[in-house]
Amino acid sequence: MTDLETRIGDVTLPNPVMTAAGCGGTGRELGRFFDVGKLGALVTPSIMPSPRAGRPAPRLTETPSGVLNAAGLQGPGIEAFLTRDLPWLAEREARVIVSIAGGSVGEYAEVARLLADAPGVAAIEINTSCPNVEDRGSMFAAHPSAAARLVRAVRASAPRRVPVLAKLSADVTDIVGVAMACADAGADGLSMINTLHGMAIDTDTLRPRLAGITGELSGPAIRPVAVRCVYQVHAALPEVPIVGMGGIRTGLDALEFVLAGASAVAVGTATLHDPSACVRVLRELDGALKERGIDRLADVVGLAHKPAGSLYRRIDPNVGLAVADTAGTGSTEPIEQETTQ
Amino acid sequence: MTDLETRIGDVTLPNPVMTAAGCGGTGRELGRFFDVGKLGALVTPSIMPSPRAGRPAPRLTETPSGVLNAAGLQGPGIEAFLTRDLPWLAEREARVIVSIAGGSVGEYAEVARLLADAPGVAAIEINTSCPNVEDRGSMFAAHPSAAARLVRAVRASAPRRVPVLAKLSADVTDIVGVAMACADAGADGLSMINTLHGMAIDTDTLRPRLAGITGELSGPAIRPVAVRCVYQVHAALPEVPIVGMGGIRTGLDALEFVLAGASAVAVGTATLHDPSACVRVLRELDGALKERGIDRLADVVGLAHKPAGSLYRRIDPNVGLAVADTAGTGSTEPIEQETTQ
Amino acid sequence: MTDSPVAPVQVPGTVLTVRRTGAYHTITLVAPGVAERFRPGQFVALAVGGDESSMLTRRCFFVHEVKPEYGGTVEIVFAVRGAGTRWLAALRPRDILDVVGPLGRPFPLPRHPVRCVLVGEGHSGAALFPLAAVLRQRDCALHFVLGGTDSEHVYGTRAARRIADSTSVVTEDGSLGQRGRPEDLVAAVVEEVGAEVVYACGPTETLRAVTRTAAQYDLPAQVAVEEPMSCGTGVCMACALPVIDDEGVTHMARSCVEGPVFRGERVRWDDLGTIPFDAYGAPRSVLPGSLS
Amino acid sequence: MTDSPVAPVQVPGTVLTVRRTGAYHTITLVAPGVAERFRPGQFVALAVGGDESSMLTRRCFFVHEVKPEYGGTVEIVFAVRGAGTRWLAALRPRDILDVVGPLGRPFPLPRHPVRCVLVGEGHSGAALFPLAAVLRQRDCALHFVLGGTDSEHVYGTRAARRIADSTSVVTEDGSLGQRGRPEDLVAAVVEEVGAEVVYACGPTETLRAVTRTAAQYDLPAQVAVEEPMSCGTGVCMACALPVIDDEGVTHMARSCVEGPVFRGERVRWDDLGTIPFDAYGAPRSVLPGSLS
Ligand SMILES: Cc1cc2nc3c(=O)[nH]c(=O)nc-3n(C[C@H](O)[C@H](O)[C@H](O)COP(=O)(O)OP(=O)(O)OC[C@H]3O[C@@H](n4cnc5c(N)ncnc54)[C@H](O)[C@@H]3O)c2cc1C
Ligand SMILES: Cc1cc2nc3c(=O)[nH]c(=O)nc-3n(C[C@H](O)[C@H](O)[C@H](O)COP(=O)(O)OP(=O)(O)OC[C@H]3O[C@@H](n4cnc5c(N)ncnc54)[C@H](O)[C@@H]3O)c2cc1C
Ligand SMILES: Cc1cc2nc3c(=O)[nH]c(=O)nc-3n(C[C@H](O)[C@H](O)[C@H](O)COP(=O)(O)O)c2cc1C
Ligand SMILES: Cc1cc2nc3c(=O)[nH]c(=O)nc-3n(C[C@H](O)[C@H](O)[C@H](O)COP(=O)(O)O)c2cc1C
Ligand code: FES
Ligand code: FES
Repeated sequence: MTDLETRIGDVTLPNPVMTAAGCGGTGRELGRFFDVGKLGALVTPSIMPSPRAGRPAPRLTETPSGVLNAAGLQGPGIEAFLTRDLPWLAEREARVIVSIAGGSVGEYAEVARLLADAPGVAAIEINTSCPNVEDRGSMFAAHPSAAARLVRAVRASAPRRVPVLAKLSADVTDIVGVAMACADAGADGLSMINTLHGMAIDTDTLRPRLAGITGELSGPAIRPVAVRCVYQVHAALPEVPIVGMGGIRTGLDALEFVLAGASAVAVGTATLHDPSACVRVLRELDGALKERGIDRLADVVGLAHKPAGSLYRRIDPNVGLAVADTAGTGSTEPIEQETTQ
Repeated sequence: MTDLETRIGDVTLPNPVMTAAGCGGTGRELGRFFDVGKLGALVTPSIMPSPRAGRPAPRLTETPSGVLNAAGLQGPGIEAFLTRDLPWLAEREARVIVSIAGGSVGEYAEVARLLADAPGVAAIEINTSCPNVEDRGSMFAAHPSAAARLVRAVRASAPRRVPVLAKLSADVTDIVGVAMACADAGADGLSMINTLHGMAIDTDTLRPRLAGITGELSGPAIRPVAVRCVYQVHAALPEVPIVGMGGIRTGLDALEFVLAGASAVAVGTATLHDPSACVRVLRELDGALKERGIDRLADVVGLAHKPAGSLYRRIDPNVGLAVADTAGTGSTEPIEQETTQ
Repeated sequence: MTDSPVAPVQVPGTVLTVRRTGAYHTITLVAPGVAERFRPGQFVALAVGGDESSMLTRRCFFVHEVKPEYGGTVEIVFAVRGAGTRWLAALRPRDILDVVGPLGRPFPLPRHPVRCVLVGEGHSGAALFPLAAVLRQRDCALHFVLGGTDSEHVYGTRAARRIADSTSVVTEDGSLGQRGRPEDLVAAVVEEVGAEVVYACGPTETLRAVTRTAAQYDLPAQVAVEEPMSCGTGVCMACALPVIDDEGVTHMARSCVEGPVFRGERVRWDDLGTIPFDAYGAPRSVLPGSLS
Repeated sequence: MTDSPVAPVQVPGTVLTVRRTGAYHTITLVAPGVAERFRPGQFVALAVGGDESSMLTRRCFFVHEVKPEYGGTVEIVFAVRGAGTRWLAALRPRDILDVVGPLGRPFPLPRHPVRCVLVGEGHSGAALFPLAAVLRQRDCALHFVLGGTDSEHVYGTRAARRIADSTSVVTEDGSLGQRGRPEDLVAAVVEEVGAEVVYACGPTETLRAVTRTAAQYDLPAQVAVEEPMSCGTGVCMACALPVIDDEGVTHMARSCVEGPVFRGERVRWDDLGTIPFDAYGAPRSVLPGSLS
């Protein structure tokens, strides 16, 4: 038996596969296809203080190997969530990670406080990609200081035993900087990545495809960006657990994130395509580990950073090595210097 | 006849379709499939002061609807380019936009200076995504001030009649800020977007797929990000010509960029897949304009920003309008407020 | 979720036949488990493009017919519209594709025999036939109104004539039946047959008009909408439209789980493509004076 | 570009037949224009996955045979390896896919009749047959060495026996012919037949070993490499490998246009996957003392 257990802060999950926030519904929808108690965790759509009707239609459009959405966080608000959705999940013994959102630090803190006594909350995930109405609509995730302030407030409002994850956006110049700020501010883990900011225009109507004009890009299309972010942040903060996501469709995709440094993974857009995606990914990941003779998932978290064999193989004076190459590198950013990791 | 003419600074191009830098070879490779003189322009791979051997293999890997490359700007250097490649293109009466790169502001300026007297250079495109060795390898494009300094130096080294385009990276928190800095520094136009920084890990070898570890993502996968960037920058700087690129595969994709605000478009990764992509896109774009009763390409540049009909249709008190929605918006960034554009 | 009474299944579907019927394509799939769960008005959500497809959203289709053969077959009728339906139209027998279904809230059925008008436009007419079969079993009188742009785009006139008490056909160009739109005929048929309920399936404009006509005669209209969907299973929120609930409050209801069948008068047809200001959870107005 | 002597064409190819041959698949395509331009050692680059494919790079295959019928046919032999070749293997007659070819530098041919050893491993053996046909026309003596992991993975032993003066077969598990690797036999065959040139096609390790053997006998080795390619047309720089030019300078040569056929001793086999420090344009060392 492969040991799939994974830890996020003080919480141990039986396996690393989760739904991604906003892509697994309330649990009921997917519950028709599999037992949600079998998931590592069910991550809820981002819950806000009040009910929200979301954005007008059209809300979602397909792009190559991705989807672009502007659903606008339609949701019931924290009260209805606590009385209607959470008990249903608790009954099924699902581990629930509650994604929270708000328009100001105060709103996030309020939701976190209301979750304090709720039974069955395994962790809180802070969706830092919301615009801060107190800072001219600038996204919290865009600035290390704003993200840190948010994390600190939520951490203070949530009970100590509940781990707090900060979910980061890749739409920044330096995700490592934001990640460090969040970790310093007390985040017990990091989820990454959220969607990329995108847009599509309908060439028939000559208008934006989404009523929201711009929208949020997800799916396999963004996987390389997500893997890069997880790799970079794990290199900088090897001790901070990461929930990796962005375009995971198969067990091998999940393994890719684990090798990059993720302790757990979330499946988002793939669930729109295949309602059984989460359990399929879990099954395939388990199979892939077995096939590779890996007994414990935890052993390979971040493995792509440090395979001694390959590491030394790369240090070859003939290579005109990575290190040497960095100086004159072209359109690509400086490559990670493996030797220093 | 549809009027496809387009202007970039003082240069007029017969049509808006170009090769993207590094995806059209020296011209000879594609010249076996079509007459490169028929293109709006041929954009060269980024030319550096000295010859460059590039990165070790593997250099390129496929990702969903994209490719990830770390070829490392292999190229002959400016001298060989001037003596060997440029004359070949001049003979074919191709309009040539020379992409330039370097490790420092001085290197870029040097290449620009050497291009000053070369015949047949229609414009210079600055690849601002290179790491600046004088600033600890930070990419010029990452910071408005660094990008501006680079643009200013190249603008000063190039003859006034040669337009200078700044090619921007979308891997930044605020591309509009970088674009404004470049325009203020004298850029006659902006090319966007360059590749996104990404990575892929081989689940068989458990190692990064590319010798360069991280690489550069391009192709249809990134199109929504590219269209969003063009839309945002055109909204902020409507008078600055934009060469739009990122995942263009068909004439309708090209039209999408034009509607977003691009005066010209470049075809990159699609040429790897289809060597005739550029001329096919041109033909399809021409057909698409005709079909829509559009006589002049220039008339629809940026059209998605300002269709009076739709604009007014959106102003409906029942909508709980865009404007009202901005305040409480969720995982998505504040939406553009059309009424103010 | 006011959802399908039984849980859907997800199965690999095997193409049995692909045929052209007028402007449409008809595919019969062997999809064990769907047939016995299916109720009229429900739909299936198909994955398109194969394993390495760049198309990630499901394509949804009303079920035209189910049969118990081969463990259960499902038939859909569709128009080629974009890349997904183009791919479906090119399928050949023995090809395999992922099927999820049956999905959504079915047509509510009358307890007693009543006189029914069934209105369908274009390919959507196909969705009415499983309904008609069940209504027939319940001894309902059936009156079809089928329309489309032209004779090629009217589905099922022959089958309707076989099963129904009357069938009226209308095309926009007059190439088949009367010239006009289906809603133009509904009032006349309702009056003539003394209809007690109207069922409809088709584009929004048709459903809105049919709902209005039914309301004029104080009849319930049960309409199946075809709002753009992405997952079909209720997780993505793409398909929400403003619908009034039993307490009179407007909710943004997901048409894939709370629909596709709605009571026509509950749908805020004039507010589609908006978040009505009085909807539950609508953004607080920035101009309180003018909006509330 | 030391490129193909004639420009390639890009044409829609129509599948004529798909067959299994041992562990391999053989597809014959009608691809007008390729056949008459083709020279042995060249390859075709195929688009895979259809219109809405998520796979953007071309898949390259050596040409096994061309015929003038139907405006020109092209035959390839391939192993299923990943998603692209899986898609190819599932093609059926009349399917259409985009073909670019012929591409690359062909095998140089001897002016006079010489004694040739042709070494192939696995599917790559297929590339030797057009070469053999031309060499035969020039009255060369042909000696085949064909290898593979097992009997299923040796291509063309029967055809080789028909055309060649001798055919040696070798498998790693000994299930066909001798046990071992093709390079193990080359020295013996070279000696036995008094070979004057060696042609080879197969994985890198084989080509390196064959090159070494040929060098021991002072024979030229013409080898066709199968480096991972992405465009096949020379624009992407993915397929570069260190090759020594006429002046003795190492260049990163694109194997799709400057190859796939190289003189074996010009390829820096030990430095594949690196940029040799003395290559033209190699990065200036950060540790000048230790590296230069
Ligand atoms: C409940 C329901 C039942 C339907 N039944 C039928 C039917 O029986 N026969 C038939 O021909 N069509 C039916 N449709 C419409 C059908 O789903 C679309 O025509 C089809 O999805 C278009 O896919 P495409 O790839 O060809 O087009 P594209 O325009 O390329 O589709 C792109 C995306 O938009 C979505 N989309 C676009 N238009 C629609 C639409 N009208 N409805 C739903 N999704 C859309 C697609 O799912 C896909 O995600 C039904 C739709 C719904 C919601
Ligand atoms: C000049 C040349 C001739 C070839 N001739 C044959 C032949 O006759 N028969 C045969 O079976 N195979 C041949 N190959 C190998 C064949 O191209 C690969 O097996 C095929 O591209 C794999 O595609 P895939 O999608 O199945 O695998 P994947 O591994 O999914 O391919 C992913 C990507 O990697 C590239 N790639 C991976 N491995 C190779 C490789 N070895 N060579 C080239 N590209 C690769 C593919 O083009 C694609 O871009 C040849 C390769 C080259 C370069
Ligand atoms: C329809 C949809 C709704 C989403 N809603 C939320 C949300 O409520 N909160 C959040 O933090 N992320 C949300 N996301 C982002 C996902 O959780 C995830 O970070 C992103 O989609 C990348 O993963 P994927 O490519 O697997 O989808 C949403 C994504 C989609 C596609
Ligand atoms: C193989 C390859 C090489 C590239 N080389 C360069 C380059 O030399 N200079 C540059 O500015 N951009 C380079 N790019 C980026 C492209 O010019 C383009 O900005 C990007 O790929 C997005 O467009 P696309 O999706 O159409 O490819 C390269 C891209 C690829 C795929
Ligand atoms: S289509 Fe996804 S929720 Fe209805
Ligand atoms: S495969 Fe693209 S240059 Fe050779």
